[in-house]
Amino acid sequence: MRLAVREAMLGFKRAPVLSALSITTIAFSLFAFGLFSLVALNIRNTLRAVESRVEIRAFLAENAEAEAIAAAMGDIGGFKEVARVEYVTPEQALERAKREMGEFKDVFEAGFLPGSLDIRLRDGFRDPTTVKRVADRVRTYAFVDDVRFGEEWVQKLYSIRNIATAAGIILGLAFAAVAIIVIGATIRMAVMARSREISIMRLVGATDGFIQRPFLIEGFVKGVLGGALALGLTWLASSLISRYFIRTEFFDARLAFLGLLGGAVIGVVGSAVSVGRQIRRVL
Amino acid sequence: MRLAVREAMLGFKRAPVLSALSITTIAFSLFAFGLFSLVALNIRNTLRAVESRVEIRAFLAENAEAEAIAAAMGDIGGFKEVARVEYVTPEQALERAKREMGEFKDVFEAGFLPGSLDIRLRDGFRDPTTVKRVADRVRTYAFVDDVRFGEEWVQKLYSIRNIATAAGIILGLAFAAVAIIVIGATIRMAVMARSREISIMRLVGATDGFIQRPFLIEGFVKGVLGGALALGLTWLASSLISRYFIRTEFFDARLAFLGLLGGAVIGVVGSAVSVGRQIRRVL
Amino acid sequence: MIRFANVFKEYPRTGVALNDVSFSVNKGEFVFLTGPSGAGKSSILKLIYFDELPSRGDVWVSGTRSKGVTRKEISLLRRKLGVVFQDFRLLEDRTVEQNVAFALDVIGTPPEKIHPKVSRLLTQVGLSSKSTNYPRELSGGEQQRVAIARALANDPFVLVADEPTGNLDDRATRGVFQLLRDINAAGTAVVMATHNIDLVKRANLRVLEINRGQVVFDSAEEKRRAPELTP
Amino acid sequence: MIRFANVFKEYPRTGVALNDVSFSVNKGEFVFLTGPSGAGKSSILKLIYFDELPSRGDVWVSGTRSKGVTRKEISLLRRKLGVVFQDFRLLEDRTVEQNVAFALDVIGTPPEKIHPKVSRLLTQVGLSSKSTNYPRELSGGEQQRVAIARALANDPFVLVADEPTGNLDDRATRGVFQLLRDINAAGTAVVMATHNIDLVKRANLRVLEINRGQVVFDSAEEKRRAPELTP
Ligand SMILES: Nc1ncnc2c1ncn2[C@@H]1O[C@H](COP(=O)(O)OP(=O)(O)OP(=O)(O)O)[C@@H](O)[C@H]1O
Ligand SMILES: Nc1ncnc2c1ncn2[C@@H]1O[C@H](COP(=O)(O)OP(=O)(O)OP(=O)(O)O)[C@@H](O)[C@H]1O
Ligand SMILES: [Mg+2]
Ligand SMILES: [Mg+2]
Repeated sequence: MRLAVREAMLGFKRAPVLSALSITTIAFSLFAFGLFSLVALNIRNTLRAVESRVEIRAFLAENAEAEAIAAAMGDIGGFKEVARVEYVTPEQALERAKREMGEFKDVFEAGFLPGSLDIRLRDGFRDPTTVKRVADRVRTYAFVDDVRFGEEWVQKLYSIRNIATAAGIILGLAFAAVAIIVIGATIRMAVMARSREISIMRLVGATDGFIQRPFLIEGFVKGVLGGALALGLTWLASSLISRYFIRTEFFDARLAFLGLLGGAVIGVVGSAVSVGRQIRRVL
Repeated sequence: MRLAVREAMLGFKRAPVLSALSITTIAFSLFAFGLFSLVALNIRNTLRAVESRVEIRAFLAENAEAEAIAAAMGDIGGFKEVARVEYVTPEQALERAKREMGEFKDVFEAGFLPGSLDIRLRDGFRDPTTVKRVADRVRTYAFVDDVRFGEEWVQKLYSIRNIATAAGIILGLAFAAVAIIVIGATIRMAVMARSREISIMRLVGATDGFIQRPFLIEGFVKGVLGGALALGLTWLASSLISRYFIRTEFFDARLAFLGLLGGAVIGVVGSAVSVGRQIRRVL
Repeated sequence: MIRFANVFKEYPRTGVALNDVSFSVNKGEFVFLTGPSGAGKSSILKLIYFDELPSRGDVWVSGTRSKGVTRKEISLLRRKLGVVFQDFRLLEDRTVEQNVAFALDVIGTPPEKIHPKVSRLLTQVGLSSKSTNYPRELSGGEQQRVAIARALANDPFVLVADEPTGNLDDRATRGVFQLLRDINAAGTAVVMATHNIDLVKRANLRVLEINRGQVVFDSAEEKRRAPELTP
Repeated sequence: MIRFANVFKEYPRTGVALNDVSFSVNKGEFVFLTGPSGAGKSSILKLIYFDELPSRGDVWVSGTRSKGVTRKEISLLRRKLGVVFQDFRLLEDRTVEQNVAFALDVIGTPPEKIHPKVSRLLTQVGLSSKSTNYPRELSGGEQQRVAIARALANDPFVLVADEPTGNLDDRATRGVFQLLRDINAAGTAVVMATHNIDLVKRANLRVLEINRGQVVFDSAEEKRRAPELTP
């Protein structure tokens, strides 16, 4: 083992450029992967945040009676899909309109806006079909003039999320495949560069396992280093984006460790496959 | 020359993995570079589009006289910074407000909005200081109630553009440096793998130029292939983004050719530097 | 110990190299392999250390049979053999010392035993002064002696040597030959391919003469067989 | 033609290899270099083809002087030399034919002239049947003959051969030696390092004996100098 480690380190020393390149390519592959995962993670978080704001707004007729409204609020609040119902008076509505329409606030003197019931849904009940079902039930109250819930908007939200998820899985797998190919090729090159040495080792009686060990250790070390580098790059990219564009979230420690472990596994597996195949060619 | 080309092709055949890896790394470097250029290009285009909408809106007092307005429009239209002045009547203003405030359009029955003069500036006069100067001049007319031009917004726009440009240049140079290093390393590896051959060539009387030629050709071919691959990848990425996110613009033929040429130059120069250094080590 | 039974060896692109070869070598024997260039001497040696396997026929070395042998068995057999290659096969990026130590490392010799053993071996072949040099810094004959030291490192029970004196002057040749005789006297069988007819004549040991892939003379059988022509 | 004037060669890690060597070789001469392993024979040959440059003193070969020589001049000189290396130095990934053709390609021989010339050379060294094989498919002696064919390819005016018969049997040795004599007869000077004392004795040609980096005997001077001890 001691010898194998020494051999592995010799491998680095003898081919510093090759080793650096391996580590860099592993890092770049995992970086691409990590960056995408991060994008996916943040899109999902953003979507969840946006989604949590999905609400149904029922505009009330001008002559709606306070008691009827209160009774309806009780009813609706009892639906299993509904998290919260809030009554917005016409005055509050105007206030809000002024606030939301910014630029025009001081030229917005007169005007009338109807009151409304703003209904917020529970987690897990925000998909387009459920939203529509609740909206339809709310519409049945006599004093409700109109119900709005941005059908198209909710639909669009969901389709973006689906596309993002699909793209994430496809691109993720593609990048993983590229990473494995690059690692395999890199290690095959290292094995080829040392094929003379391997054949001599075989000739003086070394077993396959003995010959493979340094390569596996080298692969492991490269994988871990590549993983760490990738993590660093991803973190850098993520914090740059956070700083200049939008706030993003980074992987937690568990995910980061998983990335490192992934690098190591890819390094070792890639080496094992390559070195095994190559060694068998030296009889 | 014929021999050199044959040698170069032999180089590919003898080390297909190494060659593929070189091409891939060149491609990836240039891809990263290309993608960033594309992002920069598109940010700049978007900014230009957004910027071209920078306008000053002067709200008119309710009792403003039509003649005074017409005279002022003549005046303002004569400013060298101004491209176009447009009169928006109170009715048009209401129409526009309804259109822009979407959701509330049918509950927006009454209300009053003042008329305005919408002033559009010429290209090259949209920087924050000029906008402010024009706004101040417009404010001097007696019938102008208020002037709005989104000072903060214009400022923000410019600072985003500056950050994007700076990031573009820095990241661009960084990527170019990485590309050159990777290419140099790849070719150095190829030279190392053939060092025995090189020393034998020297010993049977080959000159340095003769020995270098196949490597330069190989570098050139790899550079061009890498460039083409990078272009393809960039195009793919760009059209995917166009399809699922926002419409983006791609490089024109001239820029694409420049990318290919860039790859070739990098390949040849990287090879030349590497091979020259390496050959001198074989006496 | 070593037994070839009707061994044929055909290479994919050059055709028949060995044509029905049979002989055996007993424990502690010393055998010269002679014959012209391209006769098949190196091929026979490669079959002994299982670098090649016979196309037909069987090779037994120390109880290991060529038919159905596994990679693992080949490795274990080689640990008991010492091989001096015609082209030395030294590791270019290791010193003389490391090249010899390497053979000991591979078979799992305890680290503290390696250094003294390597020193002794290098002294034996007269190279202790070059122990920290790299192969490219040695003359041809010096490289050959490193190869011999490495072959002796694991106290082999058979030493297989392909032209071990090809790059040596007369005095060095006699030195190396004496070394091989000493090892042989200590019980190690030696199979040595050589072109040095003088050496063979003077030594009066068993000679196996190969020509066109056949054993045309075996001094142990004391009779010369007529060389059959290959088809 | 070739002149060594008080040449010293010191290697960075092994010390003095040549110690004040002076001699010259005339046009069309045949010279044997003899001496024990590590004496400095290969070093002298390397200085002739400018693979090494002297630490002190001067080497002239065909008008090219070692002092201040450029890389370009070395290349041009080597085109006029033929070299057989002690370790062959064949290109592993080219056939026998391609290995020889390579030497002609390098010096810009017109393609149509290459093939016939290569065929003739391979016939000369008795290897025409192996022209499409790779070096690893050849026996040691066969590889050596490929190296000789390559050295002769460019009709050199000096042939430098380091142990060109080290892996050959007696008959092949005589064949190769006859080849060298024929070439020599046609006007090419030959400098050949060898351990084959029999060959040297029988040939009755000029002998330069090297020991510990010094010329201890030059048959052209018909006198034996006392070997000085290296400090
Ligand atoms: N790996 C190989 N592939 C194909 N042919 C081979 C291989 N090894 C040897 N040969 C062929 O087999 C024949 C015998 O070769 P071998 O090396 O056994 O000869 P040898 O007796 O050792 O000759 P020498 O004295 O020149 O070393 C030769 O003609 C050679 O071309
Ligand atoms: N490249 C080198 N670097 C360092 N030392 C060297 C180098 N080449 C040769 N030597 C040393 O110089 C001395 C002379 O070596 P050289 O190769 O000239 O001997 P030789 O006479 O050819 O011996 P042989 O007959 O064994 O080939 C040797 O002791 C060797 O160790
Ligand atoms: Mg042989
Ligand atoms: Mg020598």
